[in-house]
Amino acid sequence: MAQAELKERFEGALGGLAEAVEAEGSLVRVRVALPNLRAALLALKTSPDTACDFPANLTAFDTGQEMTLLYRLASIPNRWQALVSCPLDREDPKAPSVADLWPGFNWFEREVYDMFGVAFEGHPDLRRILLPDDWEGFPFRKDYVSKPSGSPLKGPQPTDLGEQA
Amino acid sequence: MNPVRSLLGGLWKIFGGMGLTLRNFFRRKATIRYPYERRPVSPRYRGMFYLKWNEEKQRLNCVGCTLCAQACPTNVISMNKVGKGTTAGVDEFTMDLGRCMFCNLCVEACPFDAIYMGDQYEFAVTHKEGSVLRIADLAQGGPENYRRNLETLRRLQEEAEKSKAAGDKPTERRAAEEGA
Amino acid sequence: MNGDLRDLHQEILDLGTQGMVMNMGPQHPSTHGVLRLILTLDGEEVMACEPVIGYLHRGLEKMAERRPYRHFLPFTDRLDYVCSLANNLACAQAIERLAGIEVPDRAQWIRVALMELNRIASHLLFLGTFGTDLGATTMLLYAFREREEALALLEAITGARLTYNWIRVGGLPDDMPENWDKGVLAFCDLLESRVGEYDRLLTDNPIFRRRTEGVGVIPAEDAIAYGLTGPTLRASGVEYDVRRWAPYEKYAEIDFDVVVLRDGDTFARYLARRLELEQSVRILRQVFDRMPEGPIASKVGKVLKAPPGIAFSQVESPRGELSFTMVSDGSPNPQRVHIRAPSFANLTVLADLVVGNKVADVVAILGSIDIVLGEVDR
Amino acid sequence: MIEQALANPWIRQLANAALLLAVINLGVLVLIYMERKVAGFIQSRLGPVHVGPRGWLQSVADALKLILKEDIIPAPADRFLFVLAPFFVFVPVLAVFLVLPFNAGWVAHDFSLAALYVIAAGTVAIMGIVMAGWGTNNKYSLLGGLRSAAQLVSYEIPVVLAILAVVFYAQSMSLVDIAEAQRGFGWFIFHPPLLVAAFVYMIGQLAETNRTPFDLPEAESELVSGFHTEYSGIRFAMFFLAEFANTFFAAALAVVLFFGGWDGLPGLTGALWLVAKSYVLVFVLMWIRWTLPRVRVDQLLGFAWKVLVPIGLIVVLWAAASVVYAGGAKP
Repeated sequence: MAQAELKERFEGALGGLAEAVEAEGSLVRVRVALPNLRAALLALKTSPDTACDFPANLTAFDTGQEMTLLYRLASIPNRWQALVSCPLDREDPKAPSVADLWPGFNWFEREVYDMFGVAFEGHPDLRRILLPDDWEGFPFRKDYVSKPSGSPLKGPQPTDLGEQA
Repeated sequence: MNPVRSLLGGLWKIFGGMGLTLRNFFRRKATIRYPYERRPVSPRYRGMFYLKWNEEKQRLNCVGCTLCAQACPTNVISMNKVGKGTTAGVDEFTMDLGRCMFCNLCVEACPFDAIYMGDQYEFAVTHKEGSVLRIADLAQGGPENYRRNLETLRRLQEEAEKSKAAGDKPTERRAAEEGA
Repeated sequence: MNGDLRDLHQEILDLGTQGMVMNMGPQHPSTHGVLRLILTLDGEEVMACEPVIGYLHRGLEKMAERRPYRHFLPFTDRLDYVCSLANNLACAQAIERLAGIEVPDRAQWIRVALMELNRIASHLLFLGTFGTDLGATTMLLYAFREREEALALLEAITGARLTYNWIRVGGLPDDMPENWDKGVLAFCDLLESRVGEYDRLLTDNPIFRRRTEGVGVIPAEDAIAYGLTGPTLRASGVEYDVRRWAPYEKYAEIDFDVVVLRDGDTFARYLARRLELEQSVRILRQVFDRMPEGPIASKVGKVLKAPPGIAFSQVESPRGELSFTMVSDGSPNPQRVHIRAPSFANLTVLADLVVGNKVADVVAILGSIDIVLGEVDR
Repeated sequence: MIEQALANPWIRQLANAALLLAVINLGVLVLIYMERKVAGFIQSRLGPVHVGPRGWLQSVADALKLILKEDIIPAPADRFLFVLAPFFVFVPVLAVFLVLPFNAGWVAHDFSLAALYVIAAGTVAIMGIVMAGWGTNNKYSLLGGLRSAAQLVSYEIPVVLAILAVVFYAQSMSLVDIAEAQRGFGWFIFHPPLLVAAFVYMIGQLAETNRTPFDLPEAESELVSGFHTEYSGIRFAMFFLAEFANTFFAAALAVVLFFGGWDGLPGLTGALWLVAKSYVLVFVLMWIRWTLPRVRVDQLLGFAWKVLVPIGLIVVLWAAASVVYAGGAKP
């Protein structure tokens, strides 16, 4: 399918919900503002033009200035996928949960909460998933200061392990 | 389906499986009786490290360039460089195998053919300190070659000192002293 | 999926009836590592299940942020340690896409061979452990007998038996050893002669069939909504194989069938993996027919830097779609690496799937999802 | 002197019991070695090879190890039940051996209701298993104990029916009489109704001795070790001993009931024939164990009630009919 046509389909399905739509091969990069996030994802899932009903991935990244959510949705029969990015308010990261649309995103949202502290509103069970329940801070935020806990075992200890770069 | 037939069919399938296990009962066994028999390892096997000994030059190939240490993702390698230029070598080379992933990156990084991974794979130790290997453990051919390497390096250095004294280049001498 | 049953059990629990809470794991023979399932039981029947993960969390993604791109590759071995080459490949591919590095043809073909050989090793492990989960201990030994041969071949080319780390950014560190292709083809013949034994011992066994057929059924639409991938998804009738869907390396040029089954039950998930063995053999045979001569790695600068951007790779690991998402800010270290582990996504379905089944079925269903905790916890 | 002492029935019975205990324990050691070798050979392994030539001292080493190990009683366990349970499992197994005839006249105690006694005494072991499951205060054990109770109660019935068919043919409940009735290769297995009965009996005994495909009480992939999860040392050894002794008894009883007891070719003592035939049957049990997967608990009970019990009933009717109308048995 031609990229221009793919782009058109996505723009048509999203209406005015997206800030930017770019097609690149079979991948469509979509940027959405936070207020429209849930509506845009729902449109991508339900619109017959896009039919992106497969929850492929959800993650986030923090640059130090900006925190962004990254959703990847695929349409299996049509062989295209959408990479939806959505900038968050870094001071008070919040996003609407889509765990009810895709149960598969339930754990992914918990993971993003665990690592970045993004509060997914409407998530049925937002708890830490990988880290211990009493962990302090959200390690993947760039302002997180990791404290080397040191090994209780005796032996040579690399206190600066991982700080080489 | 007819219950009697399904029961008999099931029994027949079970007998098929039992025939298979009976055949394996008499087949040659796959066991290798490990401490007595060993499966040969491949020539590329990534086992215990060694520093290559150069019989001709009577020294270890390592010149202490730290490329392997830089290539190491987990900071396993540390070394002490002596000498400079053609006389460069190492008098200490430490590997903390407690952190080593045996990923082969140091071997690939080495431009001097100095560090290799051998076919030795039994290196369990009873103390954590035992997993830290010094140059005497790592030198190919054992501690003997480590001593000979030191002698060669000292000799090379003395020769360099002499030639330097003859040519008298103060900057180089300072560097050599620092290196020592 | 078990919706009515779940509601029923919830009603029972709401009445104030106490189920027996049983901790399955983190130390338990069949949780495949350190998974913990908090089961609420009514006799033998599961009323509720809550998986607890994270016991093996090592912060690999965080480690990646602190290291140059290439230094992260050996760490990826520790994700899905049953198929570490797929992790290597997914990581290298993400970096290649991020930095725009091309891979020579020969390296791509060898990568395909490595993938399939490792897939066979992984599926054989699955067949064995799944048999053990259901009490057929002998299957484990038979599968391992053949897996040993696959591992020997992998050792011959990579020098390691578990954590291979044999895929580099831009290619491979070394070419195939001499006669390796012959060894692989001989192994293909051996495996083909042995899969019939697995069928006789397990696939055709009526007890095995009754333990697995109709147990833990995932309908296709649920499988999609839960984001399942790999054989777990394909057993539910959805044709989604990254090798075909978004071909990488040389998979576009290879002729193979994507194994799709309709039932979506535990047996279908078992059978999908069992049938994929034969497809992998088919792919391996083609690889060596078409292996071109040429370099095995392209030149990559000593300090690898990528232009700012986001790139992700998609690899069909034996467990499903493995995807590394990398965000670069132009520095030598990645700014963020996220690993979409197929086991993690596949495990989300477990809690809802086991409700209403017996304790023994929990083991069967969990086994059929084929998780590796190293990958779930990362 | 010894003869005098043995004239006293109490002392004689005690001596018999001691002899049996020794024979059983030795036999179990052999069985454990055999199990491990058979498992190994079937699984393309060698099995034990280190202790003694070809590893045949391995089970002795294991027994010593278990005896020397610390006997751990978990803190929350019900001490009384926990400590008592292994005896409740072990003693009935010993008790049933009392009526097993090894040869003509080689029986510790023969009486006319031996077949009934075997069934009754064997069932007591369930008590021990349930005690272990409950007393350990461990949820895996509890589930294992419950499964075990359900399983043993269900499979007792087809076994009883199969034995009943044999009793029709032999017209006696004494095991000695049953074996005598098969003298000169008139083995009951050659009678069609009893062939089916033998099948039912073997499947039932497979379940009663907790061996795969019916090893649900200790299903290691689900319940870790079932009712003996928390047992260690000598107490674990007793469970183990009981299990293997039970297996051997199941096979020996099958030989007495269906395979002519000590009947065999002349030249060897009858007892040797009996033991040899028993070992062949034990091998078959092991062979089945290492081939088949485990059934699920509802399937297990369903199989007992929906398949084995009906077949057992048919067999009983069939056997009765052939005894009455065709004179299929000795008068």
